[in-house]
Amino acid sequence: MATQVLYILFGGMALGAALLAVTRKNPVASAIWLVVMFFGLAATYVVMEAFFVGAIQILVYAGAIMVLFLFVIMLLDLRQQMLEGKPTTRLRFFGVLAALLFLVVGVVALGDAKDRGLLHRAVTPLPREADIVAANPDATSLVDLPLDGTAGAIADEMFTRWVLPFEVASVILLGAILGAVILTKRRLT
Amino acid sequence: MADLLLPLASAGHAAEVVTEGFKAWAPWLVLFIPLGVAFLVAAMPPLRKRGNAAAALAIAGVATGFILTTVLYFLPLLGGHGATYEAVVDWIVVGDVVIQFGSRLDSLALIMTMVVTGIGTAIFVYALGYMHGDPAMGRFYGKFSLFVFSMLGIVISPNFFQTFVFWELVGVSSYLLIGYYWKKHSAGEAAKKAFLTNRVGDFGFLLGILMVWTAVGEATGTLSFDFEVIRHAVFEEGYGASFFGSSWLAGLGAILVFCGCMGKSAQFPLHVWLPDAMEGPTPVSALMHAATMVAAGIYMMIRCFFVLQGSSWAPTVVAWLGGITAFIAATMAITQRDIKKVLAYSTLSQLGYMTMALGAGAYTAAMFHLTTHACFKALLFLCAGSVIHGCHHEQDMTHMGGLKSLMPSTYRTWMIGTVSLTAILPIAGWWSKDEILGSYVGNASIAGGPLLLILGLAVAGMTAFYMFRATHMTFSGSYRGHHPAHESPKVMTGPLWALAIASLFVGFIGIPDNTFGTAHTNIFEHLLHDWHVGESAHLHVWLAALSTVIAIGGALLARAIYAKSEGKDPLPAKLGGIWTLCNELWYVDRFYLWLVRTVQQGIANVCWWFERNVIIQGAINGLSQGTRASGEALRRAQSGRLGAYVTSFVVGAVIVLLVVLVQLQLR
Amino acid sequence: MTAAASFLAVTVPIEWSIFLGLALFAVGLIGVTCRRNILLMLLSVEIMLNAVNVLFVAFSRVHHDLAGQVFVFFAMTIAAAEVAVGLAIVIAVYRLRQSTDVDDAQDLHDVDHGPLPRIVLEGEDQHHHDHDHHDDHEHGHAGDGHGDEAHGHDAEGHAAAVSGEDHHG
Amino acid sequence: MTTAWSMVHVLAGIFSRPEHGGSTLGWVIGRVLLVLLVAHVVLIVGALMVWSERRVSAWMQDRIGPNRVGPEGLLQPLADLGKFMFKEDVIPRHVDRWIYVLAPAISLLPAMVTFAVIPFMGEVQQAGDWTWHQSWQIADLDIGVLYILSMAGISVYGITLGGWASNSKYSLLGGVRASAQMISYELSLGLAIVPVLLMTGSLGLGDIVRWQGEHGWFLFFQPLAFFIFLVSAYAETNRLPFDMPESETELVAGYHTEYSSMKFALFFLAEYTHMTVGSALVVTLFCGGWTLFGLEALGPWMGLLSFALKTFFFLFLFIWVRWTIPRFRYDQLMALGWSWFIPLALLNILLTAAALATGIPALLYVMPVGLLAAALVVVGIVYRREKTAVRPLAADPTSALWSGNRPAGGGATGEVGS
Repeated sequence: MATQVLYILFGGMALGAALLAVTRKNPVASAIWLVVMFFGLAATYVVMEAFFVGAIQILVYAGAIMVLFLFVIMLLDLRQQMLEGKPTTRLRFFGVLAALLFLVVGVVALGDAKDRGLLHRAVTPLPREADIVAANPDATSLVDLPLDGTAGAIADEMFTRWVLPFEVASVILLGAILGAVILTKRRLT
Repeated sequence: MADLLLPLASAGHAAEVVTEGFKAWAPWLVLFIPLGVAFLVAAMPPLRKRGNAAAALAIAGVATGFILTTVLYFLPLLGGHGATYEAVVDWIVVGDVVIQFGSRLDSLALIMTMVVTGIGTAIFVYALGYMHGDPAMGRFYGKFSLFVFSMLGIVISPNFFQTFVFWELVGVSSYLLIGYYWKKHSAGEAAKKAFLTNRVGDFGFLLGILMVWTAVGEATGTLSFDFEVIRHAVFEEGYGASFFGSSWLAGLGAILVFCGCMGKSAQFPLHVWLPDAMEGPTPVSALMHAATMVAAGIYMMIRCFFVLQGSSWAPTVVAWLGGITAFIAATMAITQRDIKKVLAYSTLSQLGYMTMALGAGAYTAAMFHLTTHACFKALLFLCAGSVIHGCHHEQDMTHMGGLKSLMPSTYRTWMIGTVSLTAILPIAGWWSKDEILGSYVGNASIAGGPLLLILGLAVAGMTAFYMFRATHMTFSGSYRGHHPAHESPKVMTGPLWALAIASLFVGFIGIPDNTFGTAHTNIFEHLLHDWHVGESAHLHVWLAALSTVIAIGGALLARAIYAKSEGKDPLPAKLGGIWTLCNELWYVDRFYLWLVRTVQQGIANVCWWFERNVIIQGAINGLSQGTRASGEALRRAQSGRLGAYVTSFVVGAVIVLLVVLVQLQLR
Repeated sequence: MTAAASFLAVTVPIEWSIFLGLALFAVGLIGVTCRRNILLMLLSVEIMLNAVNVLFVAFSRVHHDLAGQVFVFFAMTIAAAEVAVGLAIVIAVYRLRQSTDVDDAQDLHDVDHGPLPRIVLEGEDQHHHDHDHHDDHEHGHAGDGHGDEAHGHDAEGHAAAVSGEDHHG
Repeated sequence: MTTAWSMVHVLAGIFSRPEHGGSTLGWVIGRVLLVLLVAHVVLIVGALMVWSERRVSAWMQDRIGPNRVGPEGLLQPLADLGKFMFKEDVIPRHVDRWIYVLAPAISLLPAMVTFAVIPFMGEVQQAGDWTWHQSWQIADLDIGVLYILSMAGISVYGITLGGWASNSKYSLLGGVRASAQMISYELSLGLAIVPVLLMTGSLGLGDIVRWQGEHGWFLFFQPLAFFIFLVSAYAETNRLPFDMPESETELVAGYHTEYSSMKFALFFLAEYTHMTVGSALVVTLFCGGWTLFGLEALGPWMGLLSFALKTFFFLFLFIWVRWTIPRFRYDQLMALGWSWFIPLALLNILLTAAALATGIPALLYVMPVGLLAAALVVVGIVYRREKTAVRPLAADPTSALWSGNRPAGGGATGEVGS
């Protein structure tokens, strides 16, 4: 019960914040609302018992990416840019229409999938600590116990099954760093 | 067919197989010493410039090979039975297909190796005198060694794949050797001709190998190039029948494999390169056209005789091709004035004999003739070289004559070689050629067998005729040359005598068992213990007598015409059109020329027109114009507004989603 | 199971997560299509990425397969890289245009570049050669025009200059 | 102290986790009470810090400091509070109102919530046949360190937004500086912790403290990491010598120039709370948390005492450093972070990983000490050089970021502006 309430609360918060983020005129306000959205999503992750993801959601998105955004907004001093020119009404109309159509199509597909019985499962809770202790009578310490969704479990997965993507991601980051440095250099000689 | 196959199947596997220790690896030594010599000569300029040093190295290399092989061969024979030496490594591994590299020295390969290295040694020593003073002698010996290496690679090869690789290497090194006098235009042309003609044969060979390969895979379940596996497939797995269920395809595979032999061993209709290859130095001709390159084709066919045996009709084709080659080459030889050309066509003719033997299933006879022929043909070529050397690079026989007294050693060895080639009892050639002709007596497996026998006898007569014609034109009468002739140095006559002695006696190892009524006089069949297949050679007294009479008759006819002719040839006037036909080489070369100049050029012209007008004008320029036009039409869509791009993208994506959803609903 | 555990253990239906993802994605779409400020477009892209992450986590939990959560990690890595490069581009564009409005950067809209070169075969008439040469000449001018662009500030003016040249050609 | 402890102990006994025999409601109420308790303690400590900073600085400068309100001036924070409350709350017209009001609260919050995962004492826990050391903290998250880093990451928002919302150039520059500085030092902060995590094998702060109780403090294993973490923590809290965002001599008061009354007080309090959190973190991660060389076995109160004393020492260190070391120049600050701390931290990680992988324990003891010594020598040399060579700000590549569209390089390179 509490899980569902919390989920709706935080999910709704994320959704509302996202809507506000894309509709604010002030870029800083947009950024702040987006941070609120990140927190809401992090909370839904925690409700879904994906603790690690929740933590890095805050760490990476709120702590790094959005700070970078804010930094750039301030650097460019976009206060004057708040009065941005309106896009042609036709374009805006098509944009909103397309997005709404997408949502409708998605919801219809979701309903369709549900009718076909494809969604019989739900996000299930983790076993409690006591249950794990009961299920692993041979373990001598809590550290030895298999816990789903924790940093250790994800690390196991990431550094065994997904170690190549992990390394590739690091290379992508390196490329991004170089790209950013080169792009922001004042003059390329 | 089956009754023929049974004795074939029982051949082999009698010998002890040695796969470990120095003995097993010694063949590698034999193989790679010449390569090492070639590499050293290529890599070290001082060596290349000092011809004698390179020559010493090369001679030492090939002689080592000869000694090593001989020891390897006779050691186990002392113990009563032969041995097979096998040393292979996995070379290419692709999935289930394992291709090996290495050596499998059974008795056949051992004999062949001995022939190659033994005659090679003699020729290498001889070349020391012949090439004396040539500034590029180092290069010559380097290429020579490379050639020997390539040839040995074929001989010891345990599978088709390695054979093909070295097959091509032989092609390359023969190209290098034929074109040795590369500053001479005709030499370059001859090298090209040899190479291209061989490519035609090699292409068929490659197709044949692949056909056999797939068929063996079909029959045994394992894809393998290995000769033993193929032999097993043919004799025990019903390869001929299961060749995709078609005996026609089995024959085609055999003929395609034979195409390789056709190229290398210069069988009709790919024989045209061999006479031109005389452009190379005479030692090269001797090595290439007696013991090695042309023998490679025959050797390969003996090595994989089971491929031929897998088909019912292919042997007939092979036999007839051999017969035709033997006959037309003999007719061509009669009309030649160049002493080396005579020998070249003679080689063709003798190779035709060997091919006839292959067709008749007399593989031992083919191998025997190959061995004896290697001895006396090398001898004859070297004699011719000696003559050319003595007459200051004069090759035209009409400018020779009277050399009997001027070059006595050369004359005597030449006579031994001639008698041997002419096949007069009891010198080498007689035994082997008679064995081949004997294989046609009472042989019903070849369509038109009796006709081929008559053809063979006719060729025997012509052989005697053209050889004695050449002998009389060269050695009888008085000297007609422009420069004073002289006998060759000892370093050249030495090998001549060695080969002459070999030619005198090598025939006696193959006296058919029934000759003296006692068993086991046919040492050759014993030597070829694990490869001798089919029935033992049988001496037919009437045939022996007939062929000897024909040969002597041919010789006497030549003597009557040419002994006093002093270089003038009365035959063209007497024979007229037939002479022209033979002298023009049966118009085969002209036909090929026409094929290339007219037919191929015509096709090329059509292609050129097509490319120019359709592909470039139509397709390429059309594409560019079309792209351009569509770009012109579409560039209005490039508004440069990111929002518009994104929106159209999203709209498109939503449409795709809708389509998918509707499709899902409809299903 | 204790009271607290049962209090917390009620499950969340998967379709809620799917709906949340869909809705967030749609919101992001609206942002990307309707905003003209390049920074806000980037922000909206982040929303869309997060929408996908929600689905990843939800399905990961449903199937008890941590691959989904690992992929969220990767998605965040890529997002970080994307933002770093994207913001660098924003700064570069701002320096050039003094604006973050995407509609101020329209250099890629349609420009007439004149006729293209074509393959001319040996032995074709002189006229084509002439024409080809002419093409090269024109391209030389076009190249100069692009050189100007690096210094220029007004995209529209530049486009006009190029098309003016075409009229000469 | 003992009284306070017995109260906590009773509460803890009643409100233990349901799995350990407590009731669900009791557990929830207990958690809430614990949260309130910790929050208050932190705030009170923050307030006390205002007093102690003034006293200590006075002592260092041979003055007396506040000593009028209450015994030894201990009630001075209360008086200050009253003063702040009754001051006029000015909201300038040109500010971005919403964000302007929110910013002080945003800046205080991350520091407060960080305390949720800091273990402040330990005791023996039992469940069935199981016996283990339990760290007392509000939530023993298994991702504790990540949580801390997350909170450190978002603590920049308050200052940045405050600076931006004020709509004045000093504030804006302060805010921009703050964001750049904190992003930079967050990296070295995070990287410095990694060796600790490598050796512990856990992200949970409780585990880290227990590991140190069993094996020894990380201060001795990882002195270099400790040093980097400490200095980075100073930078993260914007304390001298890294108080760029509010450096009086350059930016008047930086991000809080436009603030007054309680809003300013909140910023003020946030800074001291950050200091408290930073000290507590240093203690937890590197100085054994509530352990004290086995003395914590005397009872949980001993752990609490040990934790408090260590934290107070580091708080004192904060003040000590502030009044001892002069402010860094901005380019020096950035160079220190990017060119020294991050590479050193990476090297430290590499060496630690190598030592762990090779299984040579001696490396773990010898290597970090040598690294620290080498690092200190290098930093000393660099600053000796930096002190003598005064570089013009324009030559600094990062200065372009602060100067809007001013061309970099000034023309020294012969480049003519287009």
